[in-house]
Amino acid sequence: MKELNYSYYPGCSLHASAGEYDLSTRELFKALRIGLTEIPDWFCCGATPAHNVDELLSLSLCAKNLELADKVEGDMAVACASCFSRLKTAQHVLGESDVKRKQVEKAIDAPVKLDSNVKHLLEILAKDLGLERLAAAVNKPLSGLKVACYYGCLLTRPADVPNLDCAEAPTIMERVIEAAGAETVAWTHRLECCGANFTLSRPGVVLQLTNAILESAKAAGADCIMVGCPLCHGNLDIRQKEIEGVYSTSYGLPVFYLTQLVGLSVGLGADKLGLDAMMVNPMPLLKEKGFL
Amino acid sequence: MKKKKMVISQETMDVDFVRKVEALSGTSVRRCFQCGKCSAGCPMATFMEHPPNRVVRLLQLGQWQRVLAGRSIWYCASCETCTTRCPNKVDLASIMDALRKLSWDAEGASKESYVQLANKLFLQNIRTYGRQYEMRLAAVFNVKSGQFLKDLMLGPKLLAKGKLKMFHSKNKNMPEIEKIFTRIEEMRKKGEAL
Amino acid sequence: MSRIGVFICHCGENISRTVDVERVAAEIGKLSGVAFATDYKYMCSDPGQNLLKKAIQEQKLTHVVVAACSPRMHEKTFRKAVEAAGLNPFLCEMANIREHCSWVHENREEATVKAIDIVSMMVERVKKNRILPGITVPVTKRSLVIGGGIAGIQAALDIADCGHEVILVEREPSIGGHMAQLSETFPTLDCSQCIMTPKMVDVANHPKIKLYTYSEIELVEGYIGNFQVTIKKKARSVDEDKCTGCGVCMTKCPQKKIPNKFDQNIGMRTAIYVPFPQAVPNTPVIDRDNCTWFKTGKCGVCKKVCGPGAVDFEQQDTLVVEAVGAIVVATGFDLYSIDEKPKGSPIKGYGEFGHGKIPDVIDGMTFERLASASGPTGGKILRPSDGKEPKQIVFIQCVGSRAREKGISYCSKVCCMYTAKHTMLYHHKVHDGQAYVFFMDARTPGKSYDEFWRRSIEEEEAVYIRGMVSRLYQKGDKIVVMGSDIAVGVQVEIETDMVVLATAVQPQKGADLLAQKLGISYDKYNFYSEAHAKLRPVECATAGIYLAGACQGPKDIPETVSQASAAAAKVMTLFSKDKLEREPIVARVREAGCVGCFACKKVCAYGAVEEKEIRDRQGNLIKVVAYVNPGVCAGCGTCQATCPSKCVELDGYTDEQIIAMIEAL
Amino acid sequence: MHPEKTKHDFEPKIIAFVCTWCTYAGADLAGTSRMQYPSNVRVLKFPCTGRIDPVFILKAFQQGADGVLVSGCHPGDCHYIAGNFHARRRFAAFRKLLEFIGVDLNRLQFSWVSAAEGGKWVEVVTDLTEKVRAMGPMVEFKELALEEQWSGAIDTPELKEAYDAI
Repeated sequence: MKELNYSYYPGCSLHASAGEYDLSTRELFKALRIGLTEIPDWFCCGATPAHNVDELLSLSLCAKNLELADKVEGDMAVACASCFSRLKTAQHVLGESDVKRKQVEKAIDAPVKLDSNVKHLLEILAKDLGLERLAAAVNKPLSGLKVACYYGCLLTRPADVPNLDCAEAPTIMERVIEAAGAETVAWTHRLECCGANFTLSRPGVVLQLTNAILESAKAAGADCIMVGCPLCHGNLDIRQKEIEGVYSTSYGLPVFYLTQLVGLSVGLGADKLGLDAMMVNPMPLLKEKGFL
Repeated sequence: MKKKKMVISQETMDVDFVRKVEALSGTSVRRCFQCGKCSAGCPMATFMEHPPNRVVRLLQLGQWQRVLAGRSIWYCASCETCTTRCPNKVDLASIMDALRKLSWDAEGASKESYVQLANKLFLQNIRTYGRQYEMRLAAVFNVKSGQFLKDLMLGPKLLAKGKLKMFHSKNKNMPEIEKIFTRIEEMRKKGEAL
Repeated sequence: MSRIGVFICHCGENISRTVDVERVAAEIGKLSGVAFATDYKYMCSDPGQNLLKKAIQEQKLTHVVVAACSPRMHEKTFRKAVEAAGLNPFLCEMANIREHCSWVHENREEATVKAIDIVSMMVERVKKNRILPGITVPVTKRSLVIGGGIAGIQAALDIADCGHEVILVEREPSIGGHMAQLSETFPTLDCSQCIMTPKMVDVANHPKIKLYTYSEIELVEGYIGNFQVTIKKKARSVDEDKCTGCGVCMTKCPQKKIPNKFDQNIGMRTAIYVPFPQAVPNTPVIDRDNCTWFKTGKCGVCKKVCGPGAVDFEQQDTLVVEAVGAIVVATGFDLYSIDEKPKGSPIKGYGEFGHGKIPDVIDGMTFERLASASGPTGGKILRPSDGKEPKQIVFIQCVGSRAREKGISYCSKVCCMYTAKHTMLYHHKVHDGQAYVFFMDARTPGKSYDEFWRRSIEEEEAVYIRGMVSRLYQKGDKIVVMGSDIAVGVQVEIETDMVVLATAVQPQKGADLLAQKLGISYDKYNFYSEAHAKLRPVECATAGIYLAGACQGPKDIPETVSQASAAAAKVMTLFSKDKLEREPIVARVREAGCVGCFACKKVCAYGAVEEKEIRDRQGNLIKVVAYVNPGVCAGCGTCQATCPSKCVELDGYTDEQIIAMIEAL
Repeated sequence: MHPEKTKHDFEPKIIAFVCTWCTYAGADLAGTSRMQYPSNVRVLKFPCTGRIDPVFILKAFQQGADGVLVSGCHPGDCHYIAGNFHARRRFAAFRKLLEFIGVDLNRLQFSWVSAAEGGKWVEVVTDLTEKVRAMGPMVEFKELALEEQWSGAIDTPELKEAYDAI
């Protein structure tokens, strides 16, 4: 079996508000014997704000990061859906437009490298490692846990860019977490937008959108939500109390990163998954289901 | 907003501006045949005075002033739902990006201070530190936007959970990042890029 | 030595006003080979033509050049006159000194010089002209019609009614096609089966029509007037001659739960079946994939109960060869499937509409079966999921059509009208129900069509919403429709019981494979291409093959029937003569030089180039050379310009002739 | 409109290769509409541009043509389905060859003129005539032809002797 080694691009959030995503990713990959080398001195991809107002800057930042990643062996593993989307979009746009590629090459003063493989963690687990090997590594199956997989916007959209899975009816998250022994629920809002970066500038909008998502997950009978994006996590987890207050309701839905749940199934302890960093306390649920 | 009569002539249709939008976004506004699917699925459409399809319609007529005077572009969440579902490959999300970019220099564009401020601070952070520091971003945003108490209750909780880093780490690529910013500024000055 | 006669026409004053015709005649008379040169006021008049004929005989002319108007005008006239005087018509050429000279130049000197040049060119050319014998091709006066839908049925009946034999081949066990599936038809709301089934019976009873159902085209050889078609008759497992159509086998078959394709898989059928009660022929077929006997070797109930002993488990596929002179292709259409993206389909799929996973989201054809009195619900509109009557129903137009990014950019043409019809049928059957239609544009060009659409809104109270739907999702037993109304500029949300998608009309699956067998061309969507979009809309570029119905592009019933009759008329034109005559401007291969590279075959748009084996007297193969079938060649000459060894020649436009013209300058 | 007839020192010889269905008919239309154009052009009719062998163009230049025009149906309108596409591909390659042997490509023009475009025919012919007139006579091939003649002439005693000895 070929050894799996990746260059790791955590993205800014994983070094800050999404520390538990970073921690659980490193621990899970260690447990699965997948090599992960953090790209030295990577910097911000520009995320949504950059392409929102300055596409050239956004493309240049991504192109520079792709160049940095090129120096580390292995495909590029990306945890954050936003970084993933930006890097993939940059590859796509620069591959299609000669004009923009030339502009970016001038901005970064280096040739643009487009051949490196940018992969989201989900892709690595589901395709490179494979669901069979993942299932074989599971020693504490998450039996009886009903998970609502939340894709959000950027993992699959637009149709021909990330190519992670079908843009409208993706199943990759479900397949991964079912391999870990959990059940998944069919729910209506798994692809709806949470408001993402409006969390800073327009929290009112975010509350409205996020409430609809939580409501839908709850109505589908989910015990918890699983995400692959720190922005989604921020809006669903950190703001959950606030939403409950504004809409006078109660959800109590823990929001896990995919690496936390998968990590749990391969036997990693709470300390290695950063479960204590979650705003909605998952402990009661996990104890009730007998996972801890 | 009072609705002014739209006088259409070759003079009032600003094709040059629309061409710029098309060049920046890499998509054609003429392809749109106004099916309205973008507006149907837009999570933010209820907040916009011009729903997405009408933004494209106004561009088709060269009436960009009407688009930029409104807030629609500042309410787009870049979720790409419109682009994904468009039957005609009109990349509306990129058109929105282009419009926000062009609104910087355009006369009469609405100044959607909060979103613009957040974006600006975000980019400044990259230029100064190479990476984002959410604590700093939020704090500066609150100070600059005058909402000192916004999300005040979240701060200590996040700190307790280790979610807000107080200090930034050194990034060896800082000079390189600065160069990227300055080179792009120079290119724009010379008119080599939009 | 040739004796060329040159006749220069004044065309009244049209030519002589600017061209000094006497001088031209004098100059041309000096050219070698020219035996006679004269000018005359009106060459095309009777006296003019008589002058020409007389000169040919008296002067013993071998070739003729008429310098007058454009050959597009009078070439036929003069060639006829030349033929009447006993010369081969292709030894006469025209020099155009009117349209290309006297009418476009004012300077008399310049025009005269140019006229001399033009006539000299034609003199040099005509010296190299050869006698070209006329080409005749025998015609077999039988026709093949492929496809037994309304298009094929109409074409077959029209041809057969004119007294010519027709072979009608249908892939399914019964003829009838999609029209037999429809409930009522726009814009008159007459019942489809009521107007369709009598025609089906006519086909079955027509003495001139030979019907092959459950059969497919295996191979097509030959050319216009002379095709050999190999047809595969698939094993029916029931002897058609013995079967009386009593239907006992079907009532006794224990396999009763097989989804019936004819009912869009909503209704069920048995393993031995006819697709629908009015099927023609009324002979059942055993579906071997689902039959217990064929799966396990046990059962055999049908065989036991069949009185006439028609059930035959041992039956094999058989091949039949038929000789025909013309082929009408009428293979019709298929609807884009709303299920998971089918392999090879140009449409990327509609995940936002659930990929066909929400049971009460159906397509238009399924709605037809629900609304049909002979359908699985007996004509009641009921939800497939729980059999309840939907009180709210949403129709969505342009699913797959007019969506170049999601697959196909063309308009499917019939959806606007059939959806208007659906809203009416729905309102007639569910009086307290409400229909909503999401649409972009209503396309209703047709007799009484727009009135019909307006009626659905004004009288049947369907609510039309201009705007598309972004997403559908199941919420309890309702379906939530997220749409927009672009006229108002707001998002629209409807909780409905049922959704009907007007899915795109596409060519039949395998349309490309059939086209390859027939040697006809097709577009990127696999619709068959007509020879000329405006002037030859029912003919293929391949001579002797005609198109009818939706295999050429989306069409409604009136248009399909018109085109079918038009195709039949074209077949009748072909059959009106015993032999097919055509202009002998065709390519010819010099076999001695041909190296068999077949570059000519690759560029020939008509498939006229064949491979021919050259053998010595002992029968040993010496080489394979190209052979141009004069019956098929259209005379464009592309092969000649392409041939690297210069071994193809287009009669009438040989290199010799053209070089002679250039050298005359 | 009757343009002033001006005398030119040099009248170029233009040969046009056209297809019978579109451009020939277009030229006919120019005639029936009594449009005026320079009389320098000589038209050769082909069934289809697909029939036009590049050798004809070379031959035309060799025979003293100063400019050559090739014109057929618009792309997609070919009477013979795709003959004009074959022609286009062939001439795209041929142009490179002409360029290589040193022919000024401005002397060779390709265009699409439909049966309805009498005006366009006039325009194309007039433009080409003016352009070639400005370029002057095409000497290259004519010189070549002269050279051939010269080398073929038996004009020295040595040659004559050798010739007689055969």
